[in-house]
Amino acid sequence: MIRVQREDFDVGFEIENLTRGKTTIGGIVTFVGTVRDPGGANAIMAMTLEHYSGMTEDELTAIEAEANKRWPLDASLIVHRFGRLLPGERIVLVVTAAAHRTAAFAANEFLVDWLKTKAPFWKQEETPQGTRWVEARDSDEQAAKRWAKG
Amino acid sequence: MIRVQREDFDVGFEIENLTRGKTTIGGIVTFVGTVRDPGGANAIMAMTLEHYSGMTEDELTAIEAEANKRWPLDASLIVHRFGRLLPGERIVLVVTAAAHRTAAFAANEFLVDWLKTKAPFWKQEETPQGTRWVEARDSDEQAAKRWAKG
Amino acid sequence: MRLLYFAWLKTKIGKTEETLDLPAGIATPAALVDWLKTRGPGFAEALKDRRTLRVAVNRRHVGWDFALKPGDEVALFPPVTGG
Amino acid sequence: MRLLYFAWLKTKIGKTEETLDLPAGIATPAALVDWLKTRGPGFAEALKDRRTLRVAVNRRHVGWDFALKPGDEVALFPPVTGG
Repeated sequence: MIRVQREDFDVGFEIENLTRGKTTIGGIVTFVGTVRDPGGANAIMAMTLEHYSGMTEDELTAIEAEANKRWPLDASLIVHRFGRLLPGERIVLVVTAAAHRTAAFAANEFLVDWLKTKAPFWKQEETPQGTRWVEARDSDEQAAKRWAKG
Repeated sequence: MIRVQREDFDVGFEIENLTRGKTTIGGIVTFVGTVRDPGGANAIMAMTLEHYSGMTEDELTAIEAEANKRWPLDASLIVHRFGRLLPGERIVLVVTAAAHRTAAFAANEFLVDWLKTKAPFWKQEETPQGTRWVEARDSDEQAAKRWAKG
Repeated sequence: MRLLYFAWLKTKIGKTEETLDLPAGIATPAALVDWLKTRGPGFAEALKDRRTLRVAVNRRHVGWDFALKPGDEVALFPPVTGG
Repeated sequence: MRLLYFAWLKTKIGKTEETLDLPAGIATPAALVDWLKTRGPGFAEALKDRRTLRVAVNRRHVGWDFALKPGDEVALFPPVTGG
């Protein structure tokens, strides 16, 4: 299941709603990405997430299907927010549930690495020096590459 | 923070309580272990977790400190239940929060692997054929060994 | 065709989207970008280095040599920074 | 010393814990297990294969050659299966 929305999400509710009654699940892994304020010279006051409506949903649906093809998941969920967010606010939720924890962990990291490098979202930060668009990080590209099939 | 308790826990509340107001956090990884009913010939009706009260708390405290030494975590939490649990019920919660997701993921997997092989808990399953103590799995031992320092 | 611009491309070019006919002889996103650069200083500035850009056609990531068709939705944007 | 038994050891031995004086000449968990085995068929059955057992002294995992002291809390149990 995937959702792209402006509103916040309730982590406990989403996990419960996704996994309730599924007694074949042994491990549930959850990732929550939040707006980080590095402080000091890199301080930010807010962040605005722009996205490519339509493409975002297509891409999230495709990558969730790919994760379910690669690992035996009992349930999965991606929720990604857009709009203006303050430090500490939740940006993204990824939940993966499987009989065994190794599949749930691997699929979750795969999805998060993918979101950082492929999902059509762009972050603009508000800083004391003005607003700036966040540049893609090479470490995210490297993290995503480890999932490439040989 | 660690807790050993008979009662269930509220995943959303625990994450919120642990991370609220900490704007240096960028990623929060959560693992929830649940009672799995494999069904068929391996069906279980319930599971009882016995633990070594006192030692359990000491060990969880020590391993949480070790994880915080190995990775730059902003917050961490382990909650482990004991007593009789039904399929689908939550057993254990591990939350790790860090500026960057890689540390949060690695520390979380380290803690979960460790819990499976070192935390003094023993599972007894109720099956249609009677009760049986769960045997330690070699795959858990192998998973834990990858964190051994050279 | 429909053209979409995101993030700092949008700011530099001064618009979010536009609809225009695919000019004769333009068969790939690479050729399209070269043609767009001739449309004004904002375009020239935003599109000057293709290595800082990505392109999607009909909402799918594609390469610069992808075969364009009339009516395609073409989006230009910087490398994504989501998650 | 205080002795604790967990999981199937508890069932086979028929008790959860007991308090006794460390017998003369018993200096390690290995020697303690050998001595306990002579105390009855339940002990002999539960402790017959040390490879299926683990030991903690004063709530810390230790090896079979750990040096015991009077007053120690010694726990015997199968490999753990938590998480």
